[in-house]
Amino acid sequence: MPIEIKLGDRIASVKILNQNENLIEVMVDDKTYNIDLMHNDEGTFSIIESNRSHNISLVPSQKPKTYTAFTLHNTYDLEVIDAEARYIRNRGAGAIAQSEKQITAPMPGKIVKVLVKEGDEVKQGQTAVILSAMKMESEYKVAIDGVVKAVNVSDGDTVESNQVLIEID
Amino acid sequence: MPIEIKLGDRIASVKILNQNENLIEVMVDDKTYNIDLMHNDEGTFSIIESNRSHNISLVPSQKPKTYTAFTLHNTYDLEVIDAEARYIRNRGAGAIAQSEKQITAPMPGKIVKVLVKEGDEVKQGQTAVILSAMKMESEYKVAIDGVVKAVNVSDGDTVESNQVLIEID
Amino acid sequence: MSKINKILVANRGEIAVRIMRTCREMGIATVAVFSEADRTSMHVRYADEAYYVGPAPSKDSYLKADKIIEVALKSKADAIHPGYGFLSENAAFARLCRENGIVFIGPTAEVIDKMGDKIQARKAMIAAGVPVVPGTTEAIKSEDEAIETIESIGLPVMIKASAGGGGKGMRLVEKAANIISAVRAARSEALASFGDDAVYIEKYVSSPHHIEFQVLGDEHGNVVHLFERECSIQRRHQKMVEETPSVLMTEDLRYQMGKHAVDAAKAVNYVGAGTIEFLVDNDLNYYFLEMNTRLQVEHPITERVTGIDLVKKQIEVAGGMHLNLIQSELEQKGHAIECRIYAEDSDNNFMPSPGKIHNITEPLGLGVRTDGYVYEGYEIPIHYDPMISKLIVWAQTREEAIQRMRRALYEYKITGIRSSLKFLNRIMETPDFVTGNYDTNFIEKNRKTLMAESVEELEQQDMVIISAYFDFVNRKNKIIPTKELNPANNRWKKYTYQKNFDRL
Amino acid sequence: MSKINKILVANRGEIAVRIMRTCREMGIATVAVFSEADRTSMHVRYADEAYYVGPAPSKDSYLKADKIIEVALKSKADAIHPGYGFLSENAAFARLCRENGIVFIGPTAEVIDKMGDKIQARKAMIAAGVPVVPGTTEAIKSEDEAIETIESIGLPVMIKASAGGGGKGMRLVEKAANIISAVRAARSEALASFGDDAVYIEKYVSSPHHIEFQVLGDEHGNVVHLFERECSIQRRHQKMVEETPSVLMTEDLRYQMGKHAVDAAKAVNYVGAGTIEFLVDNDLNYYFLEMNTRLQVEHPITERVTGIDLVKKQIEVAGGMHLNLIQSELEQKGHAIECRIYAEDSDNNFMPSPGKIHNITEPLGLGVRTDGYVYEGYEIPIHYDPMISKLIVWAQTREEAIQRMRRALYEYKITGIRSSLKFLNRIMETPDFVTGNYDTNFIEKNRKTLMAESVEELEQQDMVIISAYFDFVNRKNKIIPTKELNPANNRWKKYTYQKNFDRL
Repeated sequence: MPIEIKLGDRIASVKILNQNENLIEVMVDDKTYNIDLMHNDEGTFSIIESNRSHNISLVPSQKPKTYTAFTLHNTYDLEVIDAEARYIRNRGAGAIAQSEKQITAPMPGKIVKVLVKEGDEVKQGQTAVILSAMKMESEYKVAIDGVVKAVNVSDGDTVESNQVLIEID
Repeated sequence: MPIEIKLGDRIASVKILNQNENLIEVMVDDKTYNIDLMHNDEGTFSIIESNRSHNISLVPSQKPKTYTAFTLHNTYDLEVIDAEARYIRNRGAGAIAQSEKQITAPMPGKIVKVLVKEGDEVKQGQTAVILSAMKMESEYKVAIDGVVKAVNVSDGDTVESNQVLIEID
Repeated sequence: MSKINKILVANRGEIAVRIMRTCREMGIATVAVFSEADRTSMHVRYADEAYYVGPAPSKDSYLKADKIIEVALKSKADAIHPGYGFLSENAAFARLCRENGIVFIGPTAEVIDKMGDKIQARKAMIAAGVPVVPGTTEAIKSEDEAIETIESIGLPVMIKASAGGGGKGMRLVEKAANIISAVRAARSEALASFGDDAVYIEKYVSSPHHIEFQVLGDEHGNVVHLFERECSIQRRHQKMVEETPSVLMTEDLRYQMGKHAVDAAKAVNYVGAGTIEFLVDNDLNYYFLEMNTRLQVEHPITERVTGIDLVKKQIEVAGGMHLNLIQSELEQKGHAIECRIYAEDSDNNFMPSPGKIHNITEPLGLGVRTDGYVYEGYEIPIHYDPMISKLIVWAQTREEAIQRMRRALYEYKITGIRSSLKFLNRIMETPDFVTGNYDTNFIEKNRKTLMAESVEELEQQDMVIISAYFDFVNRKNKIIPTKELNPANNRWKKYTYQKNFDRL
Repeated sequence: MSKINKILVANRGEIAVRIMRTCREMGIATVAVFSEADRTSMHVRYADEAYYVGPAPSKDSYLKADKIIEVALKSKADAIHPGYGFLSENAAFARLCRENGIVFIGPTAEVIDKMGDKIQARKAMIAAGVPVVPGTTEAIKSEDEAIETIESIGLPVMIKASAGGGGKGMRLVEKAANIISAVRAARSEALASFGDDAVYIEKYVSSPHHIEFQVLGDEHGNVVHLFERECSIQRRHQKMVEETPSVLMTEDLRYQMGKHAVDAAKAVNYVGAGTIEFLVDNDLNYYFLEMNTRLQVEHPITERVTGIDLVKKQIEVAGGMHLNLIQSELEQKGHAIECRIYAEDSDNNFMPSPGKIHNITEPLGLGVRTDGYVYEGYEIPIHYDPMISKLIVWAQTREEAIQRMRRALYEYKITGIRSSLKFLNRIMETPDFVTGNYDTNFIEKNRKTLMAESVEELEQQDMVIISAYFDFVNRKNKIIPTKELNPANNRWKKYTYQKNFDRL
């Protein structure tokens, strides 16, 4: 069963060809690697490939099957696309613009001010909410023209990462 | 339900009197404490008692319900005696000398040499096995006069902590 | 002289822990205070005693002067160390300490007041003979006075609102022809913003260096300086990297600036640790900017080259002891650099990145010091400063120090949140930094290389993808995590190395 | 002169990582070798490349000279750094490197051979004018010669088997009347143990100080010393604590011993880093003991007071560079102490304590250096040395250094295994150590206080008991561990602080 993994814009197919415990022959797209892979359940990976030592740390995100990967110089967002995910993906192909209809918090923080209310007509670029985290305030703007369908937060609320704050219709 | 906890020679009875989340009124034997207790699942405890800050780290042992506790200056071996353990304890009261009939490895290591074999008559103080760990060899002696009932290891074996090496009858 | 046996540290984060370290070395008991967000913070666990002082927002906890005094009295603390930020430059708090018979580890309330007021501080410096940025000390009365003043100090100048702040009511004037229109524009903007049209004029120093001098004073009139710190690597006035010695400095300039720093401190009978900040232009003209009447974030680089524990000195002089330092015997040995690690995403407009620390590996070894407070599993609160740690290296030369910093940044791993580690490494590799040819415009000037996308080989990406694959498969099959490093999947058969792939 | 671009580190543990740190700073690529037990060791993960060399026992992996040479050739390493232990003082290996065109970072095979042979080394030192323990350089031929020799060097003396080792065939003679019987007894024991009854005689130095000098030499005939290290705190010849400067040292003595150390190194045309070990008695007589032709475990204290990276110097001189150090410009600044952290149970006869590291918190902050290699979840192998880390502190004075070491030991937490941390802290509190009044008998002399049972208040015990209670209850109710600090049990209702216990 090959599994697809999305890293940025790239979707790569991974397939195990052969394995003896930690010594693994694996194909990523059409490239084959012989690797020695050790890892622990906290997401620390040590891979030796052609005698090169790679260190990778994976942190699962709140969304299932997604990870943030930390390498020496980079941070990647990854998503595992298994059969189930593929099914959901295909079914939801028409709803790509969903993200434009929502304002979500990119980080945990505190709502300084909500500037719109349910039923308001809003224009693209209009500031809808101000969020504060670590002594820094950021303004969040509406991505499309429309009407405010729901305001899920109030001034002073503490919000989590990825929480939907405002919905536009 | 009070639970008894054995620390060295001491057996203390613990009972929760009152609790609001991390603020707890607890009785240890006949002393009552009002504490603020936070901990994580790796056994790190932070307790504030009468505004004194205590740090304790607990590591579960291989034997169930037993711990090693690390405080600033000390290391303690602890055992939780709940209803089940109490039952086993009471039932097994006659078999206290069990430990004298076995030679167990106090640490992981490698068997350098087994000096007795099944059926041998052995005398108290006689060396039965030599174990090596970290460049140091230690001799393990028989605690009672008797006959070797079982030899569970051979030269060169790697052994775990608490593994029974030799049994005497 | 008052013997200090117990100190309340009215702060949190790395600086609270750093202060408690020195207390512990001196055999002084420590009292922590904490807000609701900080119950499990390192400073609470490090201290001998800990007291809750209020809800998470600073104004309800760490800024509650009366509550903190109450804790100090109850815990019988002899003294309070305010750290930096929070109440450290709050004259009313210093006064409250004195009224309650508690030693405030810092200068007197009067000195804090005086140095906190820009106009007063400027006047005190002029009186002490310390160079200040040329300009008016009062608001200008007329447009003619503006022209006259500008003629005497020379262009370019900055016109600033007296009541100002945040860039409002400010105008840069580079040509004489624009003076009148700039004054008018500044005035009308000042009026609109602050309801007060008073403006004053200052010489504009373009692309200055931000160089500061550490001073120490005692109650007995002794003041020394502990040399400079070069703090020009800033992003939006937020310092990111500091070093000492400054590449810009000559023996002469250091002597002069150091003398002026000592004069400045002496002019106000300064007691404790303080910092005199200067602007230095490319012709090595320097001007007093302001005085910070507290410990600075970047004090460790001074500690490293001088060998002096600044917190220990603060505590000693606060207790009335003599400074016991002689200027001529002090020296800077080698080179020290500090990098500040912020919880922020440098790839995404430096967005703050609070969250939970998943894994942390601190750099160790020769010449490396880390002052931090976060630990694995710690959730960085959203209420406070994003600085989570400071990485300080020392080496015999600047070149070696940069190499060591790169090595330390390589070893420093923080996962679970985004941090400035990568950005700091880029700074260490930027030619302008390596040659020491930089000023406060460094980050703007080098934005392109600093913010460039990382190029990582396809192979490295593939290894990340393979890791995700195994983690996913593994999580499907297991429940209880452990920290043991496992082969990819325990169910697979066990062979020894030799029987399989030939490794050579 | 050969440019070194890639180094194979033929070692494991802290020293392998320590060497790779310097390589990284110098821009030199690193190659790790590992045994089956070390696949997930830090040195494998730290290196750029990693090669498997054999099963866990050292003789099958880290001591396999031919295998390691094979890896060096395959990976195109220019040089091999042997660290300490393993192949570091193996002349055959140094020769093998040379034959294969690989730079061995250390002295020549000839020098290793010469200094490794006690009799040869002793002769070389006598020729160079370096004081050695008075005695015979050859086996004595008769009992009369024994009496004659002992009369000339004075009592007490030690009679030692030429073929000896492990204390066999050794006799201490304190009275003239016992000479004959001691010689006979030593001879017969030597014959029984080694099949050779040859014995020689050496002056017995009672309760000596073990003081060593660091030397550095290059191919161009330059040799300097980097002052002394006091290494008298030993348990069964295992060093536990080292410091520099030595309290015993006077300016004169340091000058003399330093000069002799340099003479010793020059006598054998020494290239690289080496250590001359001396015995020093209470009257400050000193005698050459042996030379270690490699980096010492305790080298960091020298690095800290001199500011010199010894591994960097080793690599530079191995590549043929000039040393570029001038004796008169070298200085010891401040005071440094090293504590060795062993995985051993000091409460239980120092039994080795391998196992899995559960949690580790390293001390940080001003003046603290840690050189370790274990991490959380790491399983310490049973096959190698029990040393898991070295803690090095520096301060301006010895008193401050001891205070800092106590603070650092307070912060250092290693759980899962037993370690020597507590025992080291006891040493730091022992009056004989604090005053600096100690020799190699220190641990024996202070055994009672060092090994005393800890007295901890009942209240502290109760907190441990309460912790165990909650952990037990919690484990019964939960499955998935996290690192987040939780209230005692998540099921309990949530109130805010203020509504409950009054905290003040």
